[in-house]
Amino acid sequence: MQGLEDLYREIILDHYKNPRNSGTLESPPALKNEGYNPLCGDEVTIYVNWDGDKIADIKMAGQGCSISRSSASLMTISVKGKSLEEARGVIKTFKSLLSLADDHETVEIQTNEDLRALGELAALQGVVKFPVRIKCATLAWNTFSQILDEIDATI
Amino acid sequence: MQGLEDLYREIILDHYKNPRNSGTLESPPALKNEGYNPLCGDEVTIYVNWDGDKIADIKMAGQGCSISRSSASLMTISVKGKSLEEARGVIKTFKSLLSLADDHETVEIQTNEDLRALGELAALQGVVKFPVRIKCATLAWNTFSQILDEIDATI
Amino acid sequence: MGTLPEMPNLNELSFDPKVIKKDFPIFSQNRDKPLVFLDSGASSQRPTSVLDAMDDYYRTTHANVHRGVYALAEEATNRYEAARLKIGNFIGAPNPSKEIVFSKNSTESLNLIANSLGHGYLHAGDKVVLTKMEHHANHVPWIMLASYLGIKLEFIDHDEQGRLILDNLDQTLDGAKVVSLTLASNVLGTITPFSQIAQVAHSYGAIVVGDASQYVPHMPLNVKELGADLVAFTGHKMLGPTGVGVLWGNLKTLESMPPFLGGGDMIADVRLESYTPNELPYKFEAGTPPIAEVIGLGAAVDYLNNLGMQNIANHDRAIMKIALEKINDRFGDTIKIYGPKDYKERSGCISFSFENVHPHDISQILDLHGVCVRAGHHCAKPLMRELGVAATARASFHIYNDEDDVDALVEALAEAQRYFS
Amino acid sequence: MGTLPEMPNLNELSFDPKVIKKDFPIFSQNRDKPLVFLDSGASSQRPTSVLDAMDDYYRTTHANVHRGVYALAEEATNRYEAARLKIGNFIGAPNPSKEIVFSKNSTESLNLIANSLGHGYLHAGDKVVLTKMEHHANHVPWIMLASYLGIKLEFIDHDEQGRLILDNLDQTLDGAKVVSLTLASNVLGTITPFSQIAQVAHSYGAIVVGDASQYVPHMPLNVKELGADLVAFTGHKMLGPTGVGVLWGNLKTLESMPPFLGGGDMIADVRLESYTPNELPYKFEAGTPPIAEVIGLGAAVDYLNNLGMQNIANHDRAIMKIALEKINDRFGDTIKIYGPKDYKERSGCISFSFENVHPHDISQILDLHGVCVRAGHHCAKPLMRELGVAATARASFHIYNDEDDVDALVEALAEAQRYFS
Ligand SMILES: Cc1ncc(COP(=O)(O)O)c(C=O)c1O
Ligand SMILES: Cc1ncc(COP(=O)(O)O)c(C=O)c1O
Repeated sequence: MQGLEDLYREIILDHYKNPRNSGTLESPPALKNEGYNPLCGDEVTIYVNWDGDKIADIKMAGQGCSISRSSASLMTISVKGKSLEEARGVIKTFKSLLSLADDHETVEIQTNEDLRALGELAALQGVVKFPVRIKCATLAWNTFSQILDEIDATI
Repeated sequence: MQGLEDLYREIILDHYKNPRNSGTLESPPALKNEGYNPLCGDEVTIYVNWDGDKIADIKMAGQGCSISRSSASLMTISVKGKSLEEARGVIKTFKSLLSLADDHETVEIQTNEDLRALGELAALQGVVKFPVRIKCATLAWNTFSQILDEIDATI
Repeated sequence: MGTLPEMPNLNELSFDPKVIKKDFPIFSQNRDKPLVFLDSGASSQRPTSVLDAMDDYYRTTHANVHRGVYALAEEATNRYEAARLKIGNFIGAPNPSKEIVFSKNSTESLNLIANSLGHGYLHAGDKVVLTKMEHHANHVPWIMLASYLGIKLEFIDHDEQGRLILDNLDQTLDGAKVVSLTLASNVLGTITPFSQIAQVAHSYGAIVVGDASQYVPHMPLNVKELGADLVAFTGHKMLGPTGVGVLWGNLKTLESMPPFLGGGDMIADVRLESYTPNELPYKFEAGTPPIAEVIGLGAAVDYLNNLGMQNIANHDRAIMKIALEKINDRFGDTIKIYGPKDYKERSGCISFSFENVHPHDISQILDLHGVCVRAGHHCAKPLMRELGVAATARASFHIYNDEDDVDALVEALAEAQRYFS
Repeated sequence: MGTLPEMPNLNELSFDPKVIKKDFPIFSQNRDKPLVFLDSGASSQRPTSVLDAMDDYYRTTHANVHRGVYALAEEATNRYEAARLKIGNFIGAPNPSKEIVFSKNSTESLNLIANSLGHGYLHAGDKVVLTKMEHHANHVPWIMLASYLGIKLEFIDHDEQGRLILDNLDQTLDGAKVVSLTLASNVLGTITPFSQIAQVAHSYGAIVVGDASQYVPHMPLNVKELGADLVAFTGHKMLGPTGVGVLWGNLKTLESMPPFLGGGDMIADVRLESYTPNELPYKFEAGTPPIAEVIGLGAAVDYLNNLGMQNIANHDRAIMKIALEKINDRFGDTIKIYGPKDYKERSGCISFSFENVHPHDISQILDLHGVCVRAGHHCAKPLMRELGVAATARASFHIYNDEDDVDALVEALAEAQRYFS
């Protein structure tokens, strides 16, 4: 089916069917935040164990479509073990990938080289062509981002 | 000006410039009722002295256009001295003239003979062609009609 | 609310959806794939006659209504008020010139009701009864009122097929001051036993409100027989334009209700610190109304009348039967269909889900086949929660849909299932 | 709100009203007499481009917005949201995607404000300040709130020329929690010193509301410079369709306000007995919005931008000057003109009366000459009472009006005067 491969890359289907870091963490101590997509009813809950320096563990739970779940799964992989600053960098990169970053925050992604550096995350780039699904792709990220703000406030 | 004579018969202009029974009656004892035309702001107040048998006196006051004032003036003439039943008859005839009566109440007005019998009231028939002005023509009549209801309730 | 005959198939209908499609310009657009529009439950398409009525109004007679003495304004007012009578007659209103109030959509009509009843009629502790399958439009206004006034909400339950459970109706309705429910569910397709509930509600002195948004587009409605005191519906689901909704009420109820929005046209008089409301229906129509939209809705009603609402209801039944059969035949246990199993108990739409494909993904893949269905919570989140899902896919139908559309849906669904298996 | 140059005559304008007329189909209709439309203050006419934008939308891309995954729904949503940005940019909104809320008209926008501020922000005894020249739309909602909540209304006075008196502004605004006033009077034509009042109001911590219904159609508006927290205006007076209004608010104020109408789209979540509001602007847009109408309003804004709002303001001044001069020249003391004597202090309309001819009769006779003017209280009864009249006649102008229209008005007025003398 023409057009479909742009959206549903193999990586996405794989992470949809076998989401990584799926589950919950005991909260507290884990930080926890829920996100809704009011347009479709999708829900995601993100759990983070912050050890004072880095994201020691992260889990995701909830209901969602292939884009929303695979994006959440890919996110957990890309931020696990990262420092606050590094995690924010990943978010920025992800938003740039979907052309969502504010101008001054955009990370240039121009070459295939750049995309390779992103690793599996790059699979989500096809979502750009399907604007309605962008909200699906960003749900987990926005929910996670609020947890980072919370950590920030306690440091 | 074509069309204008239908609306502004000489009788109407005469009653507009020199309204009959213009003024107020002391109330009480006179019955008094105010009417508004919410669309244009016209106001009329009708005063009635009821002597137990008939309308002994009637006065009109307020602000209004040529149609509204002349209609009020013509009304006062046609109902002064009339009994309750007779006054209601005049209202019915007037409404039939403007094609406003409920079906079962319509008084047939078909011949010139009929129109002559109505006297000066017939001058208002031209208003039918100007539906927006019908509210002007009926304002005083509806206001008066409510006074009749009041009289009715006390008999 | 006459009885509706069983319809064996689409061939016996009094009109042909393929011919009907020609009246709707959106189906004549050049596209990669023909448009299979199965989202009329969200918003229907419009025939050319509706677009022409609005266009002609703007091109020849537009002026503000109810205020002008000049001929143009008078003609605009005449067209506006003629549409009111037409729409009133369409639902059998005894006094169409006074009982039909125009709003911007069903949502405003229902908010008008809740807000107005909240000023004088309802007080803290009063009971308002809804169902658990209401659209947010007939649910959130009452939640808001509960938080402002302290009224209590109670709910009529439904069974696993989405049929309202009437066993302890008396207990639920006893003491209710308002009972407000849908005539047809926009998710489950359930046609509710509205009149039966209304009768019991009235025996307890409640005001009965009907959300007819999904009913009026598909079935003949006669408010004299319905048993509701107030009814809301919306233009854009019944072949009319966006931006116009309707509130019908019986004279007694409407007269007892205070105004909702304040402004021009709804007043008889205004002083610096007080006002006197206008008479019905203007009391509830503040400001410049959706003039062109009301005229467009009048044309939509002409179009529906021309086909005949009973014939339209027959088509609704027929396509519901065919669609249920074909979907069940093809997908068997791998699909979950929500709502009544018997097509005779439903109208307008079919909600469903596959075990392994999320509704979003279904809708996306269907779109690539030119098939438009809705995926989401359908503005009925409490119902979704009860069904245990975040979203369903929903195919909904109108007079321009035929068996080919159903086949296209089934084929595309099979493709989606394959893709994600 | 830049300063506007004096305009000596219509010949120096950057556009020719006679050419403009060709864009507005209503002026090309066959009629006995050419249409001299001088009632744009009640509702303007629309250019073909606005009608085409709506028609094209219905014919090619209609589907409900914000809910569909399929391409048609996405395109509908894109057009709807693009119009939001366009309209936001038109008034200089810093965050157009969040600060522009669509309603059905100014009246709903103003009711939204009063109702929402009435839930939490305003309490019994609080002071709300208006002027005595407000349209009922910015007056009745506050009267209703006064009767429900016990807030107190106070009024800024005006002089005999209809200019607001600012002498004791501090006293009037001290302690005010809301100050709500028009930017331009729909009766007197007065341009109010809005920004000056807003500044004082803000120094007392009030929320400042602007009714820009009569201002936006004629003059460039920049909400960043205006000093209002909330602004309402309406589509049908600015070349747009009926059925759509706008509320602009700064983020802080909008975020602090609870929702008005409850229903679909305005929620983030709903449970049986509670709900969570959606983010801005959707929190205030319940139900299916006036989609085609918003898109039409977007096209109207394109048309206005194309001419340039500063050029339109110049035309407004020029025609106001010519009309005042010609009417005064011809009728001298026999006519009473309301509002400021200096054309530079006014916009859009001229209200007047003759001693011996009632406005209804003026309007009727003018109509027979093809000249459309309004006669009535113009939804400003408190002002009428103060002026000591039940009604005035009002000629109001827009970009398609030229000197010939003024001449036709003057001739027809002379005829009316003759007829009733
Ligand atoms: C100053 C003013 N405010 C508010 C309104 C109300 O506008 P609408 O009827 O479109 O709600 C009008 C127009 O009638 C007006 O002139
Ligand atoms: C049952 C029901 N009620 C109310 C509504 C609200 O209609 P609108 O969005 O036109 O206000 C809808 C449609 O969305 C509906 O299906």
